[in-house]
Amino acid sequence: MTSVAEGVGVTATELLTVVASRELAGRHTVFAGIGLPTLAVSLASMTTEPNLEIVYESGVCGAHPSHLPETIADSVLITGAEAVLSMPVLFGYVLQGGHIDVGFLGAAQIDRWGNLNSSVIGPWENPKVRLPGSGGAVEVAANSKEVFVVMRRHDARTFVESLDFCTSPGPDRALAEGGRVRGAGVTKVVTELGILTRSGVHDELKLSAVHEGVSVDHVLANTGWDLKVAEDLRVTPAPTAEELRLLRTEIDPRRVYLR
Amino acid sequence: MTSVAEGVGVTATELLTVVASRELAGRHTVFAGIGLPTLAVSLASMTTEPNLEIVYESGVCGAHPSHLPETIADSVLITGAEAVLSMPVLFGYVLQGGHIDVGFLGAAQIDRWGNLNSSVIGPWENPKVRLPGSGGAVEVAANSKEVFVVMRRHDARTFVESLDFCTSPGPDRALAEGGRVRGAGVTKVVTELGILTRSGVHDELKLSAVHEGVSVDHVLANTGWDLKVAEDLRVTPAPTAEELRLLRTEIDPRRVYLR
Amino acid sequence: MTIQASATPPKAAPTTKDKTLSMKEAISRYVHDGDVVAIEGFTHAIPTAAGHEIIRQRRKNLTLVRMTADIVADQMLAGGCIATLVSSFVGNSSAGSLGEIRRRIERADPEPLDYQEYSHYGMICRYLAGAQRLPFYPLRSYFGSDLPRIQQGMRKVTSPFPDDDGAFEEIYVVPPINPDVAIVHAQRADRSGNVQMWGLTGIQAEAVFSAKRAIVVVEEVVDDDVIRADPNRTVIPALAVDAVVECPGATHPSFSQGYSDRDNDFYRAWSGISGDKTLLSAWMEEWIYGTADHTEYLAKLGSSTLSRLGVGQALSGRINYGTRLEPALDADDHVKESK
Amino acid sequence: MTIQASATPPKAAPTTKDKTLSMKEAISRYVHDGDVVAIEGFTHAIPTAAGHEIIRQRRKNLTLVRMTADIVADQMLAGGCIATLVSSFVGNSSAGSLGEIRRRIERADPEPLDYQEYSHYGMICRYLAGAQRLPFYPLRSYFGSDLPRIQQGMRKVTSPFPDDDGAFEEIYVVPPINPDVAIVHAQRADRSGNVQMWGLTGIQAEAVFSAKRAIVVVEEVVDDDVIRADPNRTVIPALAVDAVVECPGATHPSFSQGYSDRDNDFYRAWSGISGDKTLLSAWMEEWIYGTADHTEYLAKLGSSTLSRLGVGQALSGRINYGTRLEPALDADDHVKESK
Repeated sequence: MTSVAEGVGVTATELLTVVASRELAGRHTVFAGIGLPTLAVSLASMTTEPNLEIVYESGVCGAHPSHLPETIADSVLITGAEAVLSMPVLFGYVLQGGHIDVGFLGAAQIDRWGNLNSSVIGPWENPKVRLPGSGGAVEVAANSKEVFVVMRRHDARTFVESLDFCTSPGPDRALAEGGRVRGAGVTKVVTELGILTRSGVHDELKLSAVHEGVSVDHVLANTGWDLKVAEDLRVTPAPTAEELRLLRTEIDPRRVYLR
Repeated sequence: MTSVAEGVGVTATELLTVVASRELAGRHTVFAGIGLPTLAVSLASMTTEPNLEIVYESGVCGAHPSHLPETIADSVLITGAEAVLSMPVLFGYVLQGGHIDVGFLGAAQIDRWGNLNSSVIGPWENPKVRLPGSGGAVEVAANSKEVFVVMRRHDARTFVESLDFCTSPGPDRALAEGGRVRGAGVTKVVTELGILTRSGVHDELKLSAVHEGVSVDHVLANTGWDLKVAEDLRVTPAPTAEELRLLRTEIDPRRVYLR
Repeated sequence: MTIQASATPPKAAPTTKDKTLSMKEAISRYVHDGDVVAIEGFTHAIPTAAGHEIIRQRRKNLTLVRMTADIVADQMLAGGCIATLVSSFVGNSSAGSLGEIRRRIERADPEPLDYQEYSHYGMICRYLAGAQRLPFYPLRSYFGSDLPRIQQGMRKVTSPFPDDDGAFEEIYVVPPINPDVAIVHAQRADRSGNVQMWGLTGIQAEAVFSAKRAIVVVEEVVDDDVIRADPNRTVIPALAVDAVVECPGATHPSFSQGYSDRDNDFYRAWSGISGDKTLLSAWMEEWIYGTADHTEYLAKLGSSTLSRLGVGQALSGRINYGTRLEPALDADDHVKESK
Repeated sequence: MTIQASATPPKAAPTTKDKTLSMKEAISRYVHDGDVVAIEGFTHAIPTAAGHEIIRQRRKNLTLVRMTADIVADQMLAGGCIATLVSSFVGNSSAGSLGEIRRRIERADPEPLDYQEYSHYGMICRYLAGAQRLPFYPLRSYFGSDLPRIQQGMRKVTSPFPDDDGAFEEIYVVPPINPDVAIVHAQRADRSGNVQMWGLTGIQAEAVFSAKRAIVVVEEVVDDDVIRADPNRTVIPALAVDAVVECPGATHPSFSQGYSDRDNDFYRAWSGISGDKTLLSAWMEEWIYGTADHTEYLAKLGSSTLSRLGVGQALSGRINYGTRLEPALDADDHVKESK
């Protein structure tokens, strides 16, 4: 693979997608929503991990859609799929049953331990903003072997010292309450500025890579806690020409999600 | 309906079937096995209760078999059925969910409270005879609105003062252990000698009818406990000509189960 | 010769119960003020038309139970029907926001909403407990979450069985949901209520089994033979169903696999409509109060929209359920063939 | 124009995993001495051939988990494979008795059997707990029964939620089953292990999900297209399956809906065979040790028996999964058609 001129014409979404796809090497079963995670899984299945399988929260396994799906429940995901599962089977047998290697999540707020808030901004009882809530995020966080988080916006209001509300806890909070822990919790956070990583229980998120042209100071200034920086901090390798070609011409040529 | 000459040519199975079918008037959903209970349901649906629906322990609802089924899982019960349910749905949602009016059970031993033994003769740890065990009988007993028991053999070894082992308890034993009670337990026992009935919690089985030609003393001598006799004890009305015609010519003309 | 090879079939109980009702009748008969109403369908097969009829009949003080509280929930709130919302996701799918729900929760405008927040699997387990008439259902969620702090329906139980280390694990449990009525949508049913559904089947069967009464809205009421040709396709058996309502297109703007596609334009437009109280009020007047029933609603939607949402054909294969090959019948067949 | 109307499909991950194995390979690789082995199939679709291969490979000290311990269990006991039996029904269906199981339990002949007695729903709940990786599963059985007295796997838990009277209900719970390997049978699967099953589906999906490894025996391995034409027919998705074994007729003497019927003559004969140790031993020698694999077993059974068990055709209908009608593609189609 040849490298393209760094960053030239590469959008934030393309970069995030490429970075996320590389992190999927070695994983097999991914629980993800539509949009960037789907693009990342598609790209990974063409590059680093041909055996990758995506399971949608709607219950679809082994989708072979005729059109780019617009939601996790798009009718084109069902026609031609390998299996459609009921909710009790999907959440109970597949996810809680321990079959998911990587769960993709988004959130309005994240803290240094990878705890996530998708419920409210402000106090729960009297919120400034009512967000969608957990959906399956609590379950994805509790039961996936590891969790990848994609956060487009990286600033001190999203990367916070203290969550307004903890919807989906990482393993450290679960342990503190006496719970059993099954997975590592959030291990990767991919943002517009760089990559944060965390090895698992008792570890906190560290800055492990910054994207081309982004300074460490800029990341630290936009993180609401005293973010640690990995000793082997890298600059995110730029997308290769082949990665961009696949994304732009094979996966999402009409830029539905790359917009 | 005209009455046939009492007992002439009427087999024990025919009599038991007819008696059981009459008791189904007013009930809608029956959980039953193959054999006499199926015949009774078929007969009832042609006489006293056209809306009767039978649910088989194998998961079949609304069977329309092309041939007389030999087991509760016979392939002819599935082809043409209205629904086939998985075991968790059948036992969890339908039976424990409270949708069964009458459950049919058999047993090796029964006591005065309608408690049933289908596990062992002798001590459980070192049985003289190992019987099949509960199957779904514990659940049928606990969750049906009422239970009908058909016992071909009526003697002091089957109608016992004290069970060798209580596999499927009635509500009184359940209450004594602090359990919640949902149904009446055994309300009818149809035997080769007569009919025993019980109104529900805290009531014991009473002899409510003897078949033509059977004396009360004979029943009492063949019951292992001090059986009470109903004040309005009847002689079981003989099968009508129409009931026998339906059984013999429409339901089981080859006498597969009527044998 | 085997026994079954020569026996004549017993007659099965006739399917005499006709449970078909119009939407108006079904809502009028089975949904009452103050009821707990579960309306399910996870993005797919949402019985929106039933929600509209509840609004038209001006039901009040309902508790709406719905995993994904989306457009139909926002509409029912706007119609003043809902006092309590039990849900695990409040959002207009991936297409934007729900104006009425947000105003109710964020500003108690026009009145407060009792909002009961769960997670998806928490809701699923509540339905599972409800369907099985259990006092609780265990799940591996909530340790470390703030949800149990604001939600009385998440409590801990200690397992009575030791694990490999001899310890007795604690686990969260949720209580059952037993709605007064559940409303779901499916592709087809017979008149007695054997329901066949394909595509995403979600939590619909559990919602129906958990409820005291159940209304199933279908694209088509079909002949008994259609159902009986494929009994494994029956997701909900008749014994759990109280009313069958034939209402083609009842899911708009959501979709019905193999019948109509999702109206993404409508989803995208809803944020704008519901975000503005005047627009929302006008929309409700025009599309719900201003239509007598779903037939009028669809007519108003118009043929160009409906044809845009039409779908093509991708047929399943056929499977063989098999028949018993009976010597006696074979002999008869030979006789027939030789005639 | 809607977004999806003009987008090109993303490529899905290719289905490259071929999990097909011969029965010999599958048993050799996935069933080990001392394992907990679940073999399910409730009268229908019992993978008897897998039990026979376990006997041929002389596995020892297994714990057999099987709701209805019937002929295949009796045979595996006679083969000396089983030390512990976990079951809710020990009987030869409605056709008689199981000689070997009864000798083992009643007379410890030739050796004692550790027999763990449950009820059907108790077993179902143990699989449900296993599939969901729960420490226990609640059920409304066992109050007043003697079973909890002889069975450590039935214990009580108090609900943390008050009932309508403010009381906290006690309820029995059972522990999970998590077999080392589950073996089930189905009509068909693709090479990667998407399993389609019809007729009685029993507890097979839960058995597979509860297990650490899973072998699915099928009548036919089919092309991917067959499976993908009807995704709702997939009862077990590939992610839960380790091995797919194509073995037509593997269920004899039980049946496989639409493929072969039940051999009732064999069921009736089994009481006599298994009731007599000499007859049983001769039968095992002739039919199991004396056959190299299931192909030889079926050949020995003979064509007249196999044709007696053949079934006729009762085809399901076809349903429409639908396709998206896309203007852009329509335009292309017109171009193609006009060429």
